[in-house]
Amino acid sequence: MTRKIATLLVGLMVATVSQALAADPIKIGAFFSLSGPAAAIGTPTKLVTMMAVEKINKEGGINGRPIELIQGDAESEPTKAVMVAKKFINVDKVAAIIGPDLTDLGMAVKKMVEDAHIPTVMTVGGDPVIMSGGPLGTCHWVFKSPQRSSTAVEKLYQYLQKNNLKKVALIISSTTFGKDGKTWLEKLAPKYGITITANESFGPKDLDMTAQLSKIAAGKPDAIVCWTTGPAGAIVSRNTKQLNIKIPLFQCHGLPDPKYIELAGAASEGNMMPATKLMAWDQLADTDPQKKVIKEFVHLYNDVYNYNTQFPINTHSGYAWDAIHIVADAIKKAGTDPAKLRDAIEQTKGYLGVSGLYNLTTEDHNGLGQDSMNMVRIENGKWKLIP
Amino acid sequence: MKHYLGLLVLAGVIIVFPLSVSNPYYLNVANIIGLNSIVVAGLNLLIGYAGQISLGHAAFYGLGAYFSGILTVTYQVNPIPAMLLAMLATGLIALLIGIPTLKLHGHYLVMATVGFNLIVNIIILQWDSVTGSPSGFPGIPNLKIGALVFDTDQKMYYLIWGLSFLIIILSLNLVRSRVGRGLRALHGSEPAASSLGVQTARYKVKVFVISTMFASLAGSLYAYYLTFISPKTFDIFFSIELVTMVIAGGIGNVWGALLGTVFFTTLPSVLDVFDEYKDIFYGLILVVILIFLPQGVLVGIKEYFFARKRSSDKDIQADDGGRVFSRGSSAAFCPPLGRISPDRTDDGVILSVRDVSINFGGIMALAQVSLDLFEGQVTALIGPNGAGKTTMINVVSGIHRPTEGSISFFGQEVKGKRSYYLAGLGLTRTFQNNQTFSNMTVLENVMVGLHAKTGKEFISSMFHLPGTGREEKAIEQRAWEVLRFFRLEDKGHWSASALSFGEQKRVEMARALAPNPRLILLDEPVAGLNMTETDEIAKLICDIRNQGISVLLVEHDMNLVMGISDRVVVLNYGRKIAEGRPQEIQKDEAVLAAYLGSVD
Amino acid sequence: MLRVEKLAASYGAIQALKGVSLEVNQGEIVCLIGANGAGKTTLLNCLSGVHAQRQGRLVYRGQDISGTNAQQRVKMGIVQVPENRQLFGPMTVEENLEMGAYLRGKTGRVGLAAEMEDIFRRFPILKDRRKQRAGTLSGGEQQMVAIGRGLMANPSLLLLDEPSLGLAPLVVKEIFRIIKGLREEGRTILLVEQNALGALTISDRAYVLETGRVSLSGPARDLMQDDQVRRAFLGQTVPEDEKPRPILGS
Amino acid sequence: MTTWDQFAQFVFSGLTTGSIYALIALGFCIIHNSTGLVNFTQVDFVSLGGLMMYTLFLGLGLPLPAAFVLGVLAVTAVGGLVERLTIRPARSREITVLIFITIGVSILMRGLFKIIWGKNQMALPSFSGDSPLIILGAAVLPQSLWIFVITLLVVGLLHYFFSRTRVGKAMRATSFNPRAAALMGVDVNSMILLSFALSGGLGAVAGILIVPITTLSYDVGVMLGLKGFAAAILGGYGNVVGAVVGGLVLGVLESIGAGMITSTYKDVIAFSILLLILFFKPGGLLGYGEKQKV
Repeated sequence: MTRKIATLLVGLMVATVSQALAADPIKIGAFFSLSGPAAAIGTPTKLVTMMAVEKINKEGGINGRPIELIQGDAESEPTKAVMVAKKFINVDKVAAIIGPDLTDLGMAVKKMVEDAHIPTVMTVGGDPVIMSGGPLGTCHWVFKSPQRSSTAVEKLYQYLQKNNLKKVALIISSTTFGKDGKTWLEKLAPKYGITITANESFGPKDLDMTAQLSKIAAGKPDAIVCWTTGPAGAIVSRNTKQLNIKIPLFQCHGLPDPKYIELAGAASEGNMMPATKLMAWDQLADTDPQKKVIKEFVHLYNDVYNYNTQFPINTHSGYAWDAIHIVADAIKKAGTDPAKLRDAIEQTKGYLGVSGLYNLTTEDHNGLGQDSMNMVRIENGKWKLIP
Repeated sequence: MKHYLGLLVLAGVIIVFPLSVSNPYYLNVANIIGLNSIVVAGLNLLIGYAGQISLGHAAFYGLGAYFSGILTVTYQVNPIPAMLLAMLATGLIALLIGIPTLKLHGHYLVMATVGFNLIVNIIILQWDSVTGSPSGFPGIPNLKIGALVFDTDQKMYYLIWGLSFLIIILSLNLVRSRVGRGLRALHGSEPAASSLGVQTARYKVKVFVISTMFASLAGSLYAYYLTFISPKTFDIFFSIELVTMVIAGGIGNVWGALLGTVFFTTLPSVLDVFDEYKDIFYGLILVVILIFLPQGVLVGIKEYFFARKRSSDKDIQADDGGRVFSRGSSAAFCPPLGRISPDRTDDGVILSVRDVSINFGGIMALAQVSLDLFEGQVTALIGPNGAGKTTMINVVSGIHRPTEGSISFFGQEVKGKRSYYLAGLGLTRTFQNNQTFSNMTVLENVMVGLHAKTGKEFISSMFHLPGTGREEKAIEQRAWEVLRFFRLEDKGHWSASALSFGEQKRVEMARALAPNPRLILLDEPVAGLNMTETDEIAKLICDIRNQGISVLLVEHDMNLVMGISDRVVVLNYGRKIAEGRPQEIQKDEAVLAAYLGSVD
Repeated sequence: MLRVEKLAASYGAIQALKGVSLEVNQGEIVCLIGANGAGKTTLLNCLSGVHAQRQGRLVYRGQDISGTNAQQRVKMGIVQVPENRQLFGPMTVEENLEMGAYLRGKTGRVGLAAEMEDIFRRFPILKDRRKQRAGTLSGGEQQMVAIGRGLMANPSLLLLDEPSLGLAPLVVKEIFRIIKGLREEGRTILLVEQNALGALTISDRAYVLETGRVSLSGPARDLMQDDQVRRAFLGQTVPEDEKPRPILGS
Repeated sequence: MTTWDQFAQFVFSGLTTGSIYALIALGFCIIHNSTGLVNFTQVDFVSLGGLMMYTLFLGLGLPLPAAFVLGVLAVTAVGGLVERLTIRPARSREITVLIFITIGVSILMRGLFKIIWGKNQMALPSFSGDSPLIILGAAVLPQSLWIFVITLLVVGLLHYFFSRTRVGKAMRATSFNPRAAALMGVDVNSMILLSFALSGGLGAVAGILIVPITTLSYDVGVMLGLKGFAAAILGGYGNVVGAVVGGLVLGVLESIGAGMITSTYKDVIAFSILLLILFFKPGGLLGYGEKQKV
């Protein structure tokens, strides 16, 4: 509570300072799932957004103009997401939108922002939001800051290929995130000489996956790949240990999170997964140009804003930061005219973000390559980079 | 009249709103409200009028959306036929689900619909080859009628609210029709409704199907409006929200449901100002409304502003008991019979019960009882408590099926036939415990009585097809006639629940008499009435008989029984112990022993 | 012992009691007779505190008890054996009897052994049935359980509602014998009956209730002779001289 | 792993979750028997049990048994409060309205939990380690054994309470015939209060037991509660034995469905079977169901 008031006060102070600095703020709408099932993802994302905006404003804003952040709650629900986005566009008349945080919410608002010509940077995991053609419609105005699922899949498959793990069993959560991962896992397997021997699924709220895992174990694959977010991944890990399955377990890029180790406990030992550099940033070589950016981010997050007491830094933490900065940089270059702003975002080159080095193009509205990820392994309850 | 005014106001608001508020965001909110209002209108018919709760309507909403989406995108069907096909398919699924489900009661029904909702949700989520890309079903085109493309919030606004308005009219038409009265009657008292010819089981299924088709329509519109659908929208939490709108708005009230929809659709956005505390306020508001305004916000507001006088001013006149010998009720003896000659014997038998037995959990409630009722006579069935009188009435009126024996009505075997069927043949009844439909006016109560005599069903009623008005007028006219006969005409527009107990008894008789039955069963028509009221009922029964309608009377008031019956049948322990003229019965030793007990 | 003054109560829309006054003295059996719907059960429920009275006063052992609740009345010793037995069907005979002693705070066979034995001495048949579900007993046995359950509360004033209802004549006689026995033990009984003659035989005094009013009262023996009682049940005699309508078969 | 071992694995997994469903179903039953309601706050009693355990055990560092008992007692009190503050003052006795009051309270409670305990996932350690035991070829967690033992214990205690104690018998008597119970001097209102408190306690036990396996969040009870409701219906709503049987059957059904048929549609299988049972046996497996309470 006190922390909350403190943040509020800081916010107020910043607001007054920036007001004194210059009138006419730039409005940016940001909406995430603050309630509903995805609240645990949406809330920290919102906090990071606020942090990034305060930093920019404190440093003088964009070309002397402060950013005014308009917040909204997408309630983890597509209809509500559409309503909030409509409000941003028509009532608040924002220059750009950050969010939402879930793939299906992103898909629900995609057509609207495309029609309304509002540059939008989403923080969703799934790729369809930045794909075009057929039912997916156009993708001119929508960008996303987290890695594509395919990037994570390729990073993982490269590792499997290198270590000669060819027979892979999949256990996938029946959520949109899981299904998206599954699509790419199946599509990219041949490219890396991998065969998928089992295809199991589970609900995001299920308590027990031993049934699926014993079936998988019976097929004796070389590796088990689990694709999910949230606590279900930890249950898979625990069930694997319970059944004494020695086959290595790989999780997806949605799980690198201190919470995962907390929830899975000792069972997480040895689990591997693709992650952003944020997860083991202190182990990065000092020559890595990202290290400095991450260090600053972590300092603000942990020491200045103390967000880590409730939401310790995880692999997603930087996405909203990067989204804001990409937009801010583009406004700095091109102003708030929607078409110009969009073009500027699309031309973002070499932005060094928390989540990686962004190089956007007309074809790639994400801009992160495989070099933005690392494989990490849990050793002694710590995230370790796999060289 | 009230409804026309309401519709006029609604139409005005619908038209004026987009003119005064042109911002697409508010139109968008209004559109979501409109879509919900269509689902809620159907749900309100189901909950408020048929008395059935479904926590699975989000699934039907979803079926509409997905059927339309898949038909349009995958199979290139035009939106309008796709929408109609979706409604049809949803209705068909609802029919298949509804027939077994609506046999369930209470919580079982709730669970069955929850289960259905979960199943539909999982199938939509998992069957991705059909239901679209993993993260939902994108790329649904806007609705198009000829050259008119509904691609803006404003155009959709007029379409959605036009349809919502239409559906509200359809709901009001239905509610105020023969069918609607049947439904409300069935909600008020299922056995009573059935005894007046309402096919209760069939009606429940029909309303269920209609409500799901409304939901399907709204779902289709949703799909064409958002052009993207995903499973999360159609989960059981949305089902719960929809039912909340009905209940907190006002169960069984079309306007209340609309108000509930507006309120609970906008509430979450309004509560956004409370940030993290939003859910707490939402829950609190819901709880407070339901605790203090259990009949819903609309009725609650009305009662607040037009504080009604409570019946507490009815005073009780306590007089001394003491050794005052009461006069007893002075039931007038029936005047000579009218056009039907009472001399007829065998050929005058209209109902013949032969050797009927029935047992409940091992107890013989009726054992080999035979009984004849004659045309134009009042036959009384008497006996001490637990003798089986009410059981006999229930057997004759089709509520219980006898274990053995036969029953014929005008020569037709009717054993095991349902009450509504018997009502069609001209056999109606009243009930021991008042079963007036307290949710309806006196006039409407009597109009339900004419259900079996009339025939306009759901479609005619909803669309007010030609002939419906005429039938309705005829029903009303006849109902007024009957009310005049029962001297209730000045209270025709009163709520039945506002009447005194005695008047309610008369309403029940009027209701059963309205279709001009050939036989009427009266189960304790004067129980709980005072002497004046009893006299009145006695006269009425005589009048009924004088019109040629036969009466089977179960009653404890012996003055009445002995005064107006042509014949008395006495039951004791489920057996017939005597039968004859009143004078004979009063002297019958077996009867005396049964009633007064034995001295030794 | 108990004085009811101008008691009025309603039941939904029906005014069931319209100012009833009566008295029950220590050690008496007072019987309340009347046809169905006369308000007898409502009266007993008012006495037991499970039905709200609207007017009037209840004086028990010289104390106004109108404002007390059901529990307090049971504690004072006013115990009702309700109409139709109202047993806890799925519970055993023994458990039903224990429920009678609920307010006495004792529990189990041990704590209530003496009382239980007393009931079984009165109703030996129940001893064999003690482990049986009450709902499976015959009507007479159920009535015995109901009375036994009432006695477990150690009542000083026992309110019996239609104990003979639905029982075979022989069983009815047995029940009346038991009631008489209870009076001989010094218990006071208010008996509501439809079986008027049977009830009058064992009662000291009686009240006739007609449509919520006391229409007649007096010593039971006198009332037994009174034509008024007969009338209350079977109605006014149809005059023979007034030529009745032609009736079937006559 | 042989097929037999797999099967044993499915059954043990099913029994573990099934026991939890059974405990939750029991809570639903007890309130239904005293009031005729479906109490949706049962769901939050489960969550609250886990959350209290988190605070008492990890936050305040109480010893495990003490935290367990205190946690259960706290939720028991909350259960009583829910009845006292929302059900009793309600102006309507209409079942539908009362049920939606519990839905409103449920939303409210979840909102409070979210503020107090945050939105993030939490973990509680198992009662006695995570090294599985091999039983009949199946790997069973010690926590599962705790679940079996405590569920058995709770069912045993409940049985004792309802069949041996004065108050327990009075509660049963009230559910069978409230009018007669009132005539015996039983305070029916207190019995209803007690049934809410008892259900609170049962929900809390379920929550505390399962959370080390599932992880904890402010809404962990929602899905569990829904399955518990299904289990109660499956067994025959209001039937205490049915609740236990229903819970175990539903748990095993899910697990075997997932393992031997398809994990994708395991809930569809479980709920379809539930619907079929309802259609052909509308009172549930052991149900006298509705009839009993008329």
